Amino acid sequence: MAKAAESPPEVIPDAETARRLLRMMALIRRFEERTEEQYTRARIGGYCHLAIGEEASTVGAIDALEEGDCLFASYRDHGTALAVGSPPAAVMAELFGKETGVAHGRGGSMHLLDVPRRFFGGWGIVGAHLPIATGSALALDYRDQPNAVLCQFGDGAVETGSFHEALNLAGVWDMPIVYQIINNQYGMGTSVEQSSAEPELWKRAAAYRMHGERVDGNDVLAVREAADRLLRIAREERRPSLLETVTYRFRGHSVADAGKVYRSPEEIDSWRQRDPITRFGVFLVEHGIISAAEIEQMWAEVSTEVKEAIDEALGAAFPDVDTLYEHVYGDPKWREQFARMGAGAPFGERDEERPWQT
Amino acid sequence: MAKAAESPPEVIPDAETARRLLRMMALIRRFEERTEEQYTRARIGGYCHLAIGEEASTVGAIDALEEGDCLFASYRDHGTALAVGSPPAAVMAELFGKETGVAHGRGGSMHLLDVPRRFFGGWGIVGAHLPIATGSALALDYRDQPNAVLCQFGDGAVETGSFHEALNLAGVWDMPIVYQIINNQYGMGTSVEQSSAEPELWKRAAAYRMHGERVDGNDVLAVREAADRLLRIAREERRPSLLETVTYRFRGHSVADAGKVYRSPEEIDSWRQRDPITRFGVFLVEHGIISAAEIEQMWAEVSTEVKEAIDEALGAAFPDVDTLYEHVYGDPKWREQFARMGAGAPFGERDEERPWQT
Amino acid sequence: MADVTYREALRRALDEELERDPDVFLMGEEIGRFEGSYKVTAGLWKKYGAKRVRETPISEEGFVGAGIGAAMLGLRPVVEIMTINFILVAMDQIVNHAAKIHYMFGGTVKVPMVIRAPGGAGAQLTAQHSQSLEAWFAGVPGLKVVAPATPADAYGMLKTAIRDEDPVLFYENLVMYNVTGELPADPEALVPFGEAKVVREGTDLTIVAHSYTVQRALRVADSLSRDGVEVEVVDLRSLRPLDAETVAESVRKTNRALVAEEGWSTYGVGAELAARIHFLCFDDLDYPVERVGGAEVPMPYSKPLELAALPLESKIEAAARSILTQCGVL
Amino acid sequence: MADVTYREALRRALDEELERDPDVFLMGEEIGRFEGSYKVTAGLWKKYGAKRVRETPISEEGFVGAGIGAAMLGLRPVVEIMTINFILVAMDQIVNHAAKIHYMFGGTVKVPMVIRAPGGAGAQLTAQHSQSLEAWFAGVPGLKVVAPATPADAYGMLKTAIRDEDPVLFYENLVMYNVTGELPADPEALVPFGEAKVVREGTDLTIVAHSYTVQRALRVADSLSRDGVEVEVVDLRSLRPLDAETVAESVRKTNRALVAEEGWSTYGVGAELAARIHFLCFDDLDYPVERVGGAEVPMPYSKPLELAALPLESKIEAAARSILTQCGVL
Ligand SMILES: Cc1ncc(C[n+]2csc(CCOP(=O)(O)OP(=O)(O)O)c2C)c(N)n1
Ligand SMILES: Cc1ncc(C[n+]2csc(CCOP(=O)(O)OP(=O)(O)O)c2C)c(N)n1
Ligand SMILES: [Mg+2]
Ligand SMILES: [Mg+2]
Repeated sequence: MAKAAESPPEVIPDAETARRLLRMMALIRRFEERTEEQYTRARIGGYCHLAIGEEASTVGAIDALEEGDCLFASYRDHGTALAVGSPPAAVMAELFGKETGVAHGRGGSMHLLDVPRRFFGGWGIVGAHLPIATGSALALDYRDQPNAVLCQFGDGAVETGSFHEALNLAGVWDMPIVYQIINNQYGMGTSVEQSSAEPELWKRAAAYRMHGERVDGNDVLAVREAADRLLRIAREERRPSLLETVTYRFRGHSVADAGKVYRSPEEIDSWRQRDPITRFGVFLVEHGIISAAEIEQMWAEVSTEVKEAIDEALGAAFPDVDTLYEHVYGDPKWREQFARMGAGAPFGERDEERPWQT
Repeated sequence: MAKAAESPPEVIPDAETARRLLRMMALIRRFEERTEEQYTRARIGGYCHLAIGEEASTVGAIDALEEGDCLFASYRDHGTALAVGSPPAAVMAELFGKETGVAHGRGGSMHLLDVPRRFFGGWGIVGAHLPIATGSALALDYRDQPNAVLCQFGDGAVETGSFHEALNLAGVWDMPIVYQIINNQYGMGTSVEQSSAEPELWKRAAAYRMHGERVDGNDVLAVREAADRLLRIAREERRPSLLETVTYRFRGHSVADAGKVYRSPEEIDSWRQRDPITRFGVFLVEHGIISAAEIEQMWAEVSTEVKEAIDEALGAAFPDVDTLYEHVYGDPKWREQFARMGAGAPFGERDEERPWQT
Repeated sequence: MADVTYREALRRALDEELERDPDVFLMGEEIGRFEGSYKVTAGLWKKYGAKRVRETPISEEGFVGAGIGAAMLGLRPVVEIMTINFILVAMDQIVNHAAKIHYMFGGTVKVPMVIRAPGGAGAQLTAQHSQSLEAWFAGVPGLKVVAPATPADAYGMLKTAIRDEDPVLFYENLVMYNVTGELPADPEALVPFGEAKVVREGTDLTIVAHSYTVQRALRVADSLSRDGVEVEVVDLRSLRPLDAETVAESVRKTNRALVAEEGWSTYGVGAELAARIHFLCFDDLDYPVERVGGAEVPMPYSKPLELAALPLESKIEAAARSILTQCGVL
Repeated sequence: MADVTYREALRRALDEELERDPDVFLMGEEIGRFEGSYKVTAGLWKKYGAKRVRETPISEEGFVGAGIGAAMLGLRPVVEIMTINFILVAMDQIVNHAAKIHYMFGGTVKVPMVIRAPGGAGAQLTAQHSQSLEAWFAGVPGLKVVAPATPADAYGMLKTAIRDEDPVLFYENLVMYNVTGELPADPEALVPFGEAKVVREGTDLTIVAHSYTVQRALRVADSLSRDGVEVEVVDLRSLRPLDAETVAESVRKTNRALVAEEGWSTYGVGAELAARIHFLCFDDLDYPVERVGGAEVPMPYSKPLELAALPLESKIEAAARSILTQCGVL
């Protein structure tokens, strides 16, 4: 049922696919590196989780999405947004809290999204977006849309009650969804062995009579092949499945964590040897699909792209403070509904002259 | 791993054990029948869930408990209380809301308990007592007590997030606990097939690398043998396990439900053929362990016992209304702590002369 | 039009909205074959089938979350939580998600979802099944919370809730399901949010209440009028948005106020109302606002204890009399 | 004695209680090897080992429940919820179980458990990580809720909480962890529950606050005193039990009150306090009680928006000035 985590990709990709995948991984890598730097320059606030090292798991799966499919992810979502095609400038602008950001500066690093591209968010409560993603699959099913949902989350989310309830609902209701565990082997400083009674996470699928499998999450082709196959099953046979992609984060949990207390230098090093981007590059050169020069060229391009994104984001404006109360409610009638709330408490008094109210 | 649900008991019990088991099942059956009648006479209020038909699952497992072991159960707990040895009069008194009840009238039908006998409650939120029971196992472990916990719940609880989080914690922490699914095949009107993506519930154990097994829940000896074996593993090897006992409730979900809309007469009838008490009686007579006369005698005894329990409970006093605010807090200092809460809201004003405050 | 029960009013609103809009669907435990634990969805599963009336396992966190996801894609789920006591396992989905999504998404996604949940006490359901938690939700930006007290309002407000673009917690009350009343002749006569209603006019004291307590207040008013005291009863109907103006107008007239609720009033609905009445009617009040709520204990099972804990008419009336006596009206 | 941070005060209290009582143990995510997401448990795992400092998976519902079960058998778990935002997945265990067990069991079992959870906003953590939900717990019979505002109180009240026989929600604040102050010389000088404290004396206005907002209030008081106005600041310290008397005594002296809090004040802590102050000081107030709280929106990420949403000193001061101006003091 599961593949050995080390199996080499059998499929040799066409040059175009190869370029697309490699370039996106490179773009994410460079974007994350510069993001880290921007954070240290205090242009980014709050929590900031980098996905350096996990590019293959993100890109391989998202590349298998088709028009109309839906995507949900965790707060480690910068690469996710880039992978769906959100403009790097709009992603960086969100990290900077600018009005031109993908969430107009309301969401920040953990809550990126791109509704036109069907990316329904980076979410901050571990495990909680699984039921929501399951509900979006229910909506596709309700409307007989031939699409599927890809829901990505970390290994730590597997131990939450939400994981259990979501997968059981998807199983008993035959929902078109693929749950992808991006297993980077730690939830903050806690290893999978410490937190999971069954550390082979893909095996959890059996509890829901669901197909489960594990692939090498640092092998972009293996991830893509598996995601594509499982998404097809979801679209065509309306069956859910669980895909575990085993990978590693080179950085700490967030920029505030060095990531060294709970991981040995040897362990970190052994994974650096399996850097998904280097690996894929070497593979492509070996098979003569892309030249080393082309790859260098690619890195130069993405570096410029990220630099331009930063410049554009820096130039963008912050949201207008007067819009603070916009979008709390979406119903056009809400102001009317709240009109009689009157004085006596902050809410509903914004039109009055009370200086301590924004 | 699982036993066929129909396997006959190999073990032939000694006469004393046989009598004890049969008598307790008979006592529960009679107690529940009279409880139903008392409810229709409006002596019992609230929700009232009868376990008629499930006696073997309850009694078989609880009979395997040893001194110092802990027991947790759901709201379908009248038989549970009787099985741990709580006086029928104290159990009936609780159903009547009397001060002499096992919870001094504070708990009622769903919240029976007997702390001296280590029965830590019938609980009302489906699935929620699993984490709590797991915590009591943690306490046994913390204090190196050679005991174990038996946690009983219904099939419906398996789909709650609490089930997942509790079993994973027990698995990853090696807790001395046996989780018993009393699978009566319905959660209210919902069948296991409708609610569970993996209707063979015992298989859920594998998701936690835990031993799981299914036994015929209407075969008191099979239940007892399995519970005894798994409780030993918990006590001696400090490993948790999941035991599914397959049974059926002859009545509706609660006294307010006829139980017929979602179950066919044929289905109900086929299970009545496998009445756990009749079956065990026939088995004992066939093997010459107990005579038919003795069994009749037993029924007469338990009927009297229940009748006396009802009479005693009827005669008992209701709690004194002045004790309404007793036991909200257990710290001796609480009155002092709340003293300055003063007037302005109901709480803390009980000493004042404000007639609408009890 | 003949009187119908509160339960039937809800059922009709659901039926008519299911009929009207194919995007509306129901989700919850036992709402299909079983016709609802309290029979509010009786007949709907037979009429609309399993797709429109979806039965769920016991997974509140899961199916409330699923409702949110479905709403984000444009459906209009009406999720039933069997009783509000069980909503505690789904709090994160409602408070951290349903309430915040529209804002977090910078306005690019809406969550048009209704969560129906009955609360209340009085049937000896004990501590874990007798709560009134609506005040918590009423304090959450992004949520709307309504608590109709009559069949007509239940009917009109449930339709408003289903057609609203935001997540709405629709608070019901177990004891109220059998209460009867008239329904409007016009099925499109929806009841707006944010408008409290003076359900009984009076001059001497204003009793502010919501949900089932409104009916208790009306009985108290009747009893007091026999002593020549006229109590005005204001039914809040919606807790967020809250109509403070109607309440204030009433108190400016009566100069006295009592807030009654079934839940615990410390940090409860009564606290917010008392604070606002004092703020808005500072110069009008003859006497401080009194509050009557359920006794602040986990609800006990035993009938005499439960009766002592409930905010019955007798307690509300005693509080009203004490105010009126202090003010020399009685 | 040298000043220590709020974080260090908590760490010491935990250390000393672990040392004192073998039944005390800690449970939570990342509290061991990782030394706590906010480093409150630094060094304790190394010192006491995995049994006394138990690291958990991401299963709040599971391990809060496990804490309850352990407490029922006599242990004294101190459970850390990384931030109060995550407590929403464990609400049922706290509200339907921890709070009710002693009562439901007719007094035969106790739940001596502490739940530590930091709340607050200001570090751009956005909507799902910036909440103050303490008011909800303060309304639940069976729970005790405390919210110390200084290192000394954090130290003294955490010890009181651990030795208390009832479940206690110990509310902290992320922004406060680095605030410094003195600790009492006597490690046994515990701080009792239910006693608010006048942390600054004044004659013109009383500002009532809890947790981090107390420190904002003190800065506002300093600023106003430059204009010759003396503000009295009352630190509630504990929300349930609530010390209404100390608050009332202060307002009877100043005749004016402002309640400030970091959370949303509609249906919040401010509502209960405003209601009580009006009730207890009906004839003493020159002006209705004002409330300042966080803007009632899901907290936005962008810095300018977040600043606009926070109840900063500037807003509290503006509210204070407006009261004082209305009353002719300024
Ligand atoms: C319910 C909940 N509990 C705790 C947290 C705090 N927290 C944020 S990320 C994290 C670790 C999650 O690990 P994993 O799921 O493996 O994702 P990764 O960070 O490795 O990508 C924790 C515990 C949270 N956000 N939500
Ligand atoms: C969290 C929660 N949701 C819903 C309910 C309402 N409810 C009470 S019993 C029940 C069915 C439980 O079925 P099962 O676990 O199989 O136990 P059984 O009644 O069959 O013994 C439900 C849904 C509840 N008590 N708790
Ligand atoms: Mg991880
Ligand atoms: Mg069942």
